[in-house]
Amino acid sequence: MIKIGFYPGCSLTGSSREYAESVIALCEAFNIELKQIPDWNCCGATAAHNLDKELSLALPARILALAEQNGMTEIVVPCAACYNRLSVTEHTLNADEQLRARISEIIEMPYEGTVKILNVIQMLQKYVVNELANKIVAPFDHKVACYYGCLLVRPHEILQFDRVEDPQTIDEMLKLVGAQPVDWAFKTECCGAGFSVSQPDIVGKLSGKIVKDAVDRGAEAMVVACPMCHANLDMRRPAINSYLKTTIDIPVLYVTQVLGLALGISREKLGLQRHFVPVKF
Amino acid sequence: MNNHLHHEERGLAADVKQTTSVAAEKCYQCGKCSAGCPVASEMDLPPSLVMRMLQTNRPENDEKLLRSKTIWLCLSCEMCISRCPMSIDIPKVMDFLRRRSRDEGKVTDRAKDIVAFHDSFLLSVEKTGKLYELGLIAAYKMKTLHLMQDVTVAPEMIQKGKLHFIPEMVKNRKNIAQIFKKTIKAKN
Amino acid sequence: MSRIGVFVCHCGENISATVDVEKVAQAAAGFDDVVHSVDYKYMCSDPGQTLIKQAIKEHNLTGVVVAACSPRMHEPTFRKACAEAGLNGYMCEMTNLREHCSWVHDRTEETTEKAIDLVRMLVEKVKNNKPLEPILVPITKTALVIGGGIAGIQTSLDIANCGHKVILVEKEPSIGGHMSQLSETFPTLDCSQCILTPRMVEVAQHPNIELITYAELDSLEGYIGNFKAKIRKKAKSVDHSVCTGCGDCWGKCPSKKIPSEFNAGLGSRTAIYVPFPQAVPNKPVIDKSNCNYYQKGKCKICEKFCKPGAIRFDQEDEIVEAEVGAVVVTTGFDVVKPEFFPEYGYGKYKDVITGLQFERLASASGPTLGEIRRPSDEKVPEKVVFIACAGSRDPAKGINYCSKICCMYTAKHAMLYQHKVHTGKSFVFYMDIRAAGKNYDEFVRRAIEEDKVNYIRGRVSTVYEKDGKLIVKGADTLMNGEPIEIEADMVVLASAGISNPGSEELAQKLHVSYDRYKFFAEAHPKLKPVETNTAGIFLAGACQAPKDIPETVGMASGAASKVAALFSQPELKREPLIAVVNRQMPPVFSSCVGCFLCETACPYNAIGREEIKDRNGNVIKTLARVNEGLCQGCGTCVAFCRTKSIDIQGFSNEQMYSEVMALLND
Amino acid sequence: MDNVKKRAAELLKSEAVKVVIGYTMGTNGKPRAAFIQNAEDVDSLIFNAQCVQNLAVYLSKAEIKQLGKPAIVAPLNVLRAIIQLASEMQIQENELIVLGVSPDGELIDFQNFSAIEKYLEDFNMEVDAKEKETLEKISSMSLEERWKFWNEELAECFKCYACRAACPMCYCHKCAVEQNKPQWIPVAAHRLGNLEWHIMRAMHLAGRCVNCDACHEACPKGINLNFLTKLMLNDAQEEFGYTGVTLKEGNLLSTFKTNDQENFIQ
Amino acid sequence: MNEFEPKIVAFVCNWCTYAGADLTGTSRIKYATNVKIVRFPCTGRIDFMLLLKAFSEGADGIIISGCHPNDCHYTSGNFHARRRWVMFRSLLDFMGIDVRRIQFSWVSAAEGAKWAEIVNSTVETVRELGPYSDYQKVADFLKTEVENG
Repeated sequence: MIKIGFYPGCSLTGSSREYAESVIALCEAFNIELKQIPDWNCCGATAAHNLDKELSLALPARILALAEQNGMTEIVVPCAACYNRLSVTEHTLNADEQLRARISEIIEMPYEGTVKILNVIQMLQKYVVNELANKIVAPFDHKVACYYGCLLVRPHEILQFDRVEDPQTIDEMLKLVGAQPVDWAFKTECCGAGFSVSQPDIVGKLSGKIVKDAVDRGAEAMVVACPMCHANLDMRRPAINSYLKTTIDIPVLYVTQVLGLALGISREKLGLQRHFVPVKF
Repeated sequence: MNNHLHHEERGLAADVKQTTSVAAEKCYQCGKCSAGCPVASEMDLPPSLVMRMLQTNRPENDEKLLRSKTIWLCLSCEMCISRCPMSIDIPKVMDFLRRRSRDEGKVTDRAKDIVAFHDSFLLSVEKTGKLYELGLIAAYKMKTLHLMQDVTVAPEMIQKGKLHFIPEMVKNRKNIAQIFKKTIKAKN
Repeated sequence: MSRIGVFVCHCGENISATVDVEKVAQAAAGFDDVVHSVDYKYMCSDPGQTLIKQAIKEHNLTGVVVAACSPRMHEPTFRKACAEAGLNGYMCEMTNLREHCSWVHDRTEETTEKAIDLVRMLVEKVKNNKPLEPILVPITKTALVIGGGIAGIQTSLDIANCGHKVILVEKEPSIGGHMSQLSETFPTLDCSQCILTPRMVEVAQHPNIELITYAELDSLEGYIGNFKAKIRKKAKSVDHSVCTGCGDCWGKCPSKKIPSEFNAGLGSRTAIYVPFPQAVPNKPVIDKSNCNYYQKGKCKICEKFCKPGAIRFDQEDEIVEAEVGAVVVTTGFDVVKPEFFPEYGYGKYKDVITGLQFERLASASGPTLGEIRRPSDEKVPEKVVFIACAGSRDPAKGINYCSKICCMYTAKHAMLYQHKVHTGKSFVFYMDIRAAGKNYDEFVRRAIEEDKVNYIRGRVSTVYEKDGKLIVKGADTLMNGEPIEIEADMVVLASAGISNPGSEELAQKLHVSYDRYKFFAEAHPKLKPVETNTAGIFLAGACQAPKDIPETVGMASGAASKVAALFSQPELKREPLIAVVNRQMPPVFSSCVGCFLCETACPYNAIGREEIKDRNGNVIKTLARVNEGLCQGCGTCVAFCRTKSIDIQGFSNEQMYSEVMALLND
Repeated sequence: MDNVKKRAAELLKSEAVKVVIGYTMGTNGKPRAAFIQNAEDVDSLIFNAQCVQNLAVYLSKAEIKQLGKPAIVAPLNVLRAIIQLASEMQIQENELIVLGVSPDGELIDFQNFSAIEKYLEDFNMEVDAKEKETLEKISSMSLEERWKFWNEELAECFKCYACRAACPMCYCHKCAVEQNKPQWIPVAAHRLGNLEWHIMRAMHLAGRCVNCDACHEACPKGINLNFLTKLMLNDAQEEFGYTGVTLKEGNLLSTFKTNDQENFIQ
Repeated sequence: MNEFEPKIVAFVCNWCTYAGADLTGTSRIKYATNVKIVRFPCTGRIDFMLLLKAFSEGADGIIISGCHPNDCHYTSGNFHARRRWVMFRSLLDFMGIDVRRIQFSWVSAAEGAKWAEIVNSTVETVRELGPYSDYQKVADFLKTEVENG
């Protein structure tokens, strides 16, 4: 049994609970125990770093400090936004001792910067990929458009995940379960991110271009690893359709759901019924 | 002896440099940022123009920047810096300008929805330690009076089990409150 | 005991107007060891010089101080005059009463006092001068030219035409370099091959030029006038003395799909090949890495069809040695590789090509015979986007500099395209247009005004392919950064010029310096553009920095004239103002302890090691030793040597010490 | 220490070396250098915290060289000096056997000089905190106070050159102070001669000093002349990122970076 | 003239500053007479001991000048010199020797006006500092020795 620290983040307990459900289901299948960071809080997301620098560091620092307090050396952070905020905080505070001291003082606990932060892809690469082939019962024989968004790959200097133009990690992983990734142009274009509620029109436009390109290239499903991207591409489909002046019904799956389906995990356990755009696989 | 050789730096660009270490003068206006920015067409000032205006070091341009919609439209997607030949951290500049704009009460009306959303978001985090999505939407609606927005989405979310009626709470809420008190609230 | 003569010049009134020259001469007469002191209207005039010569003889002078103008002006004049009177020229010093005194001060007592001080300083210095003889170095009058592009061709021809031998080494099977790949050349649009190939042939036929193709420099030792080069001739697997160049072999070679270097990957070649039809020499080599026989042990079809029997599968690399007196490096440049532009899809999309590839498309000898057809489907592109500064001026990717030639060739490309595809539309994304040169800006204006090329000021963010089109996302910064999307059929990148792979290694072999981008460094950015900091090694062309053909050819002729000047003398005469390591009687031999920290301090690698051995050949002591051919006389080693074992002639410790002491002890 | 003695005895017995340079107890109760040529005598070798003399100084002394190939007992200071001497071509690997000793007297085997260099990476050659405080204390004095301080400090010097004799890096056969064409430094021990001698000594050791304090230990007047070399060491680290001795060719002052500081140059 | 006139020695390289000072002359730009130039091939040649000698022999100020970085006639002599000066200045300062009296500068062959400025400003600085009698006193015995034969 492998034990890893787990930071679900707010979305995964609410609007994106199917992401959490599929991550957990997948980990169970591979004998990985996810241990939630006790009493974790919100990372502050875009709102905090738009409005206050120290707040935007303090909220993630509290999470990391709690992980340290609980003896965790490695945590998995499925939400790309949280992964990004946590990684940037770790990097910033490790580079500036004075600032780290100041933030420690704000959150009223020590923070050493010892926790390794993994996104869900990195976690899968590290613990799952090698055993994947043996466990496939239903190859996911579909054309997929792997969508990385911004937060998994940028800023590259800090995250050091995949390459910044035309990343391939998710594509490669899905090939292992029988999917055929399409070569498309919008892998790392922004979907509108935090504007889901405040600027739905912009989300419709940005996400619309992304969805359209995926469909144009013959993709049958879009695959994501970020709840914000998922919300914009799935939940905001009406805005997308109204921008594109057509109806597009390509489903949007989390990478963990695709892998789960290939392993034969039930649709309910993977939370597929929670999507706005129905998943018919 | 040669103090007179050094220009004293003043103005917004100097503040940007001091706070973020981003030197606006490095920009040579190639426009690659504006070319790649997903929201450039919605902006009143595309990112390369923001850098140029900082370079001019003129108070009226500083003022325009702080009152622009651009700074609130920036999604922090980091496309600009990932392709900038001079590695200029424009997102960091945008962060700085947003904070300065708010501190000086210069947020443009055209961005009030965006700021209202951020405020509602942080209010939720401050009160509960986590994001309470239903509460966020309610608070946002009250702030913006966009009462009818998403009336169709919310019920479906509830039906799909995506919205909770009772917020999840951090146990050590005092700790969270302290964090807010020492950071964002200390300044406002 | 020294016998010093002092000669104070009025320089007309230039000095005497503010300095009381008579008083200076009188004061000098009172200095220790000064036996003769006079002033005169014009010391540099014939009668002035005669005055000095006579005094040397009459007073048996052992040293002369001429108090006149800057030594940078007349030191050689007076040293020569002294030598003519039988006094070693290096026993003459000048003190600068004009530029450093009379011209910069008013006529006051202080000015004259200062003049007296200046004379005293040099009197004290000259007492410590030693007679020196110029250093004579023999010269091997053969030049080694490395690289057979237009720079190497021009240099070789110019040197050879001066009557000196040249060895021209080229690493490819043919000379010609990048220029042979070009279609037409700016700003005149004349055909590149038409002007180049006659020169290539001239090189091959010149009696003074030994052309060694398919070869590289293995090592270089020695110093100016006296280098020893080892040249590695790569195995051609073909005996060129037997081969007639008939072409039967490459016509039959079954490996036909090898990307052609000459066509920048747009065409293919065989494993036994000549790079292009006008190649010099026009005889093939076998590319072992792609040959069926070398790789799989079976084939030998070329051997079967070769009537003269020239194929030699057992040929091996051969090292030849050559003695040369000068080296000219003309290794040229390269362009950035595909992985440089992930955002532009170069390497991923077939129709995103480099400028060099476009040259091949536009060239009558190219894979499309000069028709502009895009690589993916050979269709004539209706919309072409040219992206300038593709890699240049991009510090984020490690290239800070401007590649200099791209603005011009991009204008040329767009123009050629418009000439060949009349219905086509072309767009150039640019940052600045750098067209400084004779008829250059006019050329760019012609592209814009007459050929209707659309110039857009802004850098492209990304290029992606969709439905057979290349979507180019840019912005027009002259329109407030307005976003622009162009659906293009082909995209041409004005790829940055970079140093050739292997140039760092070559620079180290040659002991010349290179800059942070691995371009070779010139000895002085303004005054010594074709010299390196190693005497006897010169540079020409784009191995120093990206440059166009006229500039390359000018530089090549410049380097050739430097070599010719060097070879024009029977022996190399060098100023003896160089460093020397002191020598003493055994058992001490020298105060040098052999720590060799001077070795790293020397900018010229001029300090070597000398082993002192006893009768049985055992090493007793290892000392530093200055190579007279390499030392340039900066004296950095002198200030560095803890034991003062190394000293510099003409500015020795004793000379400088005395000068400083004299200045203050009044 | 037993292992060291054992190894020393083996080396002498097998004639792999002719002499072992180490420490022994002096008659005054203080450790002194020992030059052991017989295996039976190795028992007199000692090592303790008082063994501060830098034995590397003997490696370049003609009298010791005459004895034949040496082995040397080498605590940290000696190891550093060996590497610095090697980088200055003063000793070669095959001319010497190094018996490394850890601070608690255990034998450390070194296959070659590179191994010593590697071992030294773990020990920063730094001016320690207390000494740094002293440097800062002096630096914070006024110009006049500093002048007075050093004039008084150096007034004691009578130019016995014990500092030079004890320094492993002062191996020159003819020191610049003994040059008389020109006479750079006045011979007599007066204020100017002392001042110039100590300035020159510090400059000549800049980037070469191994911070062993042998010069100070050797000074009969107890002059704090080692603080001049410590200042140089500290500057080298702060200004140029100097990290300590290395086998690499070149030295702090015989190399440069194009972006070295020059804020003092107009 | 009762005012103190400082004695200043300038150690300059042949290729840049010496030529620059020549240009000051050909441009007829005036400067103070206090400075006398000693010509070296390169700043890399300037021995730090010569600076000490200058002070002990009565110089009140010293100017050191050569080619700008990257312009050295010998490629890198000035870089070596610069590093040496960093260490030397620090050592002198630490020992209470007044480094304000040593003016370092880069003056190119084209900077005739700059040379005049450097000279004038150095003369003014040293004039304000007064005679360097502190150092000269240390060397007093030299004179006495000479006087006593």
